[in-house]
Amino acid sequence: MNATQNKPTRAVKPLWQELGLTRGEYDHIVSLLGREPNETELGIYGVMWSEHCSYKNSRKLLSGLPTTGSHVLQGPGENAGVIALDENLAVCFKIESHNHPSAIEPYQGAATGVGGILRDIFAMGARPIALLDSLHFGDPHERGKCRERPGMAGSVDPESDRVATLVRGVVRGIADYGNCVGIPTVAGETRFDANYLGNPLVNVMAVGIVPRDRIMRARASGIGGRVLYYGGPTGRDGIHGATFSSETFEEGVEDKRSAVQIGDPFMEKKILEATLELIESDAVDAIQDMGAAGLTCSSCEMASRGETGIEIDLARVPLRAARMSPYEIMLSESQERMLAVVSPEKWEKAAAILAKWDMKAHDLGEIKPGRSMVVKRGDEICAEIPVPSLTDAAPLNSPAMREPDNREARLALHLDDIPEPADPGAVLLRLLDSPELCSRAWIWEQYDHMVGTSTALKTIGGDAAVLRVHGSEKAVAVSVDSCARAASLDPKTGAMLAVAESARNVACSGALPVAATNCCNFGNPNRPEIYWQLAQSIEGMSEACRALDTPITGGNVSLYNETDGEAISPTLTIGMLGILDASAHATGIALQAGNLFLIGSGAPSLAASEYLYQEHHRIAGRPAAPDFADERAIQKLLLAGIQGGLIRAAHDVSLGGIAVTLAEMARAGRMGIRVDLPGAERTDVALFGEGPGRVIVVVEEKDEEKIMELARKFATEIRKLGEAGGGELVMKPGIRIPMSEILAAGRDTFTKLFEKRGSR
Amino acid sequence: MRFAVVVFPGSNCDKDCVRALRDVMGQDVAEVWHTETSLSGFDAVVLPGGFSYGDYLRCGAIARFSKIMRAVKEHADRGGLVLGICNGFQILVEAHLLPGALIRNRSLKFMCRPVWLKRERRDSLFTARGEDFLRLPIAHGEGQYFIDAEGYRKLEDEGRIAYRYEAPPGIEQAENPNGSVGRIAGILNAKGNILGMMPHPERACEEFTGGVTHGRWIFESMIAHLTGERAARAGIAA
Amino acid sequence: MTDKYLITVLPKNEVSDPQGEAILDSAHALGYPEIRSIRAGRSFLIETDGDPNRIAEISDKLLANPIVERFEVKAL
Amino acid sequence: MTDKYLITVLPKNEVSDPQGEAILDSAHALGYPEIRSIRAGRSFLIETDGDPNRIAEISDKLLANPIVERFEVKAL
Ligand SMILES: Nc1ncnc2c1ncn2[C@@H]1O[C@H](COP(=O)(O)OP(=O)(O)O)[C@@H](O)[C@H]1O
Ligand SMILES: [Mg+2]
Repeated sequence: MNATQNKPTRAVKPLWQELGLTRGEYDHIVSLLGREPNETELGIYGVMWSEHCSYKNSRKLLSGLPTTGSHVLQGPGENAGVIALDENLAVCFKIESHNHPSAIEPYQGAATGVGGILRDIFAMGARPIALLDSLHFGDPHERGKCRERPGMAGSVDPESDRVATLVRGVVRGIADYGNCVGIPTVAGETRFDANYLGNPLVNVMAVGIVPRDRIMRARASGIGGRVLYYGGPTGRDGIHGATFSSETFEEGVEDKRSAVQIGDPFMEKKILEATLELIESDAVDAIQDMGAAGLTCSSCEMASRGETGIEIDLARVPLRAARMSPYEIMLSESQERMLAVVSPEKWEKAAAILAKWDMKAHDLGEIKPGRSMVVKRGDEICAEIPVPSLTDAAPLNSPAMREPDNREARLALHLDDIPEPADPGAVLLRLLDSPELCSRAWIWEQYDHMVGTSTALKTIGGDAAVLRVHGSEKAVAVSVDSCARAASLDPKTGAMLAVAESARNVACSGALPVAATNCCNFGNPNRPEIYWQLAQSIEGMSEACRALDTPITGGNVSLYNETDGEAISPTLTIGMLGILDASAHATGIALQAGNLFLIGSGAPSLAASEYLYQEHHRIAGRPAAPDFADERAIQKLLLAGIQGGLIRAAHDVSLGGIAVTLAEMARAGRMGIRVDLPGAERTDVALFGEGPGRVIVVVEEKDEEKIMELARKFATEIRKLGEAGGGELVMKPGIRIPMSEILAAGRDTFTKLFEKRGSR
Repeated sequence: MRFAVVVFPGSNCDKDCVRALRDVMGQDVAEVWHTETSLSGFDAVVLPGGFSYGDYLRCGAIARFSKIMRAVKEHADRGGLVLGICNGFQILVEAHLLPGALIRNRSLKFMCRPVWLKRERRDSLFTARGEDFLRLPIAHGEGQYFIDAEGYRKLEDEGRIAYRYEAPPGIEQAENPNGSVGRIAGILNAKGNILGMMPHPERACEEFTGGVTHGRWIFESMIAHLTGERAARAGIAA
Repeated sequence: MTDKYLITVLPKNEVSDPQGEAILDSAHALGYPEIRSIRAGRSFLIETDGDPNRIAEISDKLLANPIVERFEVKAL
Repeated sequence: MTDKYLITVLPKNEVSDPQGEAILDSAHALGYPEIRSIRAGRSFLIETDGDPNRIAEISDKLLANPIVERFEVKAL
């Protein structure tokens, strides 16, 4: 059928515009091809030149990141980064966002987010061992929008109900998918702020283990190699917003709308096992998952990296829906599909492995000499494009940037305006009970965090999760952090704080931080203020990763997170990887018998603090940047102290300050505390002040001298705060609370907020 | 002793069971793919946890038709030991090798956490070793054991309730994590050589993963029984 | 010829149905006090070229668990 | 007066249904090759004392997810 014949007379934008291309980009395509592209070709350019595939707006900024180091085996550019673990094994890890799909359909959006990042990991030949999730939602109490807190049961407030629906759907989506595939979700972060109401963030990180000599790369090699497709069939899921083919239009408006992507974790489990078997038995030369932009992106990137051409026949693609156009087949984002290159003599072997897992091997075409991507359907040629024009020639933008005007005003914070709390104990209990600081067990208990028998149970709910690695002495520690509150005031400092905190978290669990991955969640980069935020954040991340020697091995950029012109706060999520020399060193936050020490030279401040936000409804102040020399000293002290058996528990001082940190340790260890806090001009600063560079550790009396010596050796500060034990939490000045109240505080916050029983 | 760990498409605790039995318990273990038709040569068979066939339809509903299930039944008929953990328990129930059904948790949520169990039988082939209270992780969304009143009475009368959710005196625990009839966490078949349980002993064989090592007690009991049996057989032979 | 059937699977009366109960609670909370009870089950839409009797057979064998569920087949 | 309704919720036609596909595979493996397709959904049996129109309303609000599912109400 002729695609232009039945074109309806509707006021449509030109195709290129609907695809998100600019006039200039369209003209450039015409000049690259030497002719007008057809619909399918234009669709291919549209997705390949999208931010998601081309990083056209962020690539320049990201090019300044440190990406190499002694541990790095694979930096950015492949499906995921790879870090050496020991002589034989390596760790593969990456974080990715699924923000927009989760906003539309939280359950499927989050579930397919998990699926996508897992495929990136096992496409590298790595067996996934852990998932982490960084979640940002609107304020469940909707401060500002509705003054009254909605009633616990049967709230009718539509806005706050929206947050609850999102939280439930996202958590269940991650749980159902990760649990079914059998990958433990071991850590994460859950933040709430009004600015995420319309644009929740769902960032998922996956970690896997791969033998160093079997790292798989997604580059086509060997002319004549067959293009193998396996996994789920191709349907109309998630096809790029615009559909034009008159073929689909005839079927009525309903059918034209792109369908929500549906996750199939059972298929994922099968392609996971089959992929690892294919790689292990050396049956494939290259593998790439079909993620965003599906077949288009995977085939073209494979050919691009391998510097070859590729020819595929769409008639051989297994389809889920009838009458799909070439455009739809090429752009479908159906989940759980893989593309591989197999040399012809290994085809039978590969097909046999797939058959074991009840899957068919579909032969789509061939790796060709030259640099052309040819898409056919039977004998008809649907697209013929030079591969480099899709990848290397993709546009590179440098949008304008501008610092927001009102920034200085927000940075100002006059403590004289902030009354000191009359009852600090009540403040502490309120903070512990708040959505921001309450127990996250409601979430992580819905996740199977133990499957795989690698997770160190004592690190669950702590600063970083530790996983032992079967077949190695070593273990890995992982944490995800974003410091969005601080970043909303100062994106660069916020980024540095996120890197420093995630590294500190990993060190608290007994690991040396070695590398990081990141997810940049921002608004529309064409707005100068937003682009400035992005540039600042990346600069901060760069500086911090350089200073802490934790190169960035990969990541993901999610832009256009805005609703009605309201962008989210700049949110840079850092996923940090650490390595422990021995799994026995895994350290948790649960209080143990002994004395409590504060290490590090950081000074508390109310800037961007939780206390300021919760108690005084303000986000203000100039957040202090980390002192990286001191951060490294703290790391060294933690590592030496943990390896030497001196440190029995450690917890990074983060949101809510020392008071909340100590309460969390007490709560986890079900044991009281008696401490004298370092003097400060104000009790609220001493108790609830935040800032980098501080960690609480538990050391037995007999080891006190040794820990002091270590602090001197690494030249960081240490001071004894008090001791563990008893049935009360006593902090001087100002706090004395029975442990029963501490244990109850925040235990049921999420249940009350989010558990509207019986929702779908 | 020689253990078989059956692997279905979608099983995901198979490797954990292999590791616990081989590396911690020092047994001879083999993974057996669901299309196999024989389990001869194995002393005990473990049906591991996971999501066989995605748990689409109902947990265990599709797996029960696998070829290997006939062999599992034959193995049990011969008096061999069968341990079904979590999804393995669900498969045994769907296959009618154990009575009752496992339905959605009362809370409607998947639940992963260590819980306390009380051993109801000290003399079964699976429970002879160890203490009366065990702390084992659960990780399931559909672990609410259901059986009608008559069936329940029968289980009680015949002493076939192996474990109930119950904490030792003085320890706080939400009484019934999933709403099971009679707080049942694990049951035996009439002959006593099949145990189905929702909690995961393989996750509590090492302190690192389980905090405690109470899971070993179940495997130790099985091994002790099999060792005794083998010795008896050798005695007769001699 | 291809026929269509709708199979409805519901929990038996004596079997507890936490999901149905929970939905009932929220129906009440949402302002539908007139709802007396809700039972939550599953449904399957099947297209077959074969003997309609075999639909009941497969429902009994595979789609429903007769210990806790009952089913009904309806030709469409 | 108490009325009974059966609400059937199924994935929309254009939405993929991996569960149905997996059940179809096992139906074939079990010896039912004549089955062409299976779509898997949910069903609800509702007893109400009130206005029948409100059943469709509550189905839309509480029982089905309009983004991926469609539903049908039948009086029993
Ligand atoms: N969405 C989530 N999924 C899994 N674990 C989570 C999630 N959110 C928070 N957690 C866990 O809850 C604990 C507290 O989180 P958080 O307050 O962010 O810790 P910290 O401030 O130490 O980084 C951590 O152990 C974290 O891993
Ligand atoms: Mg922390």
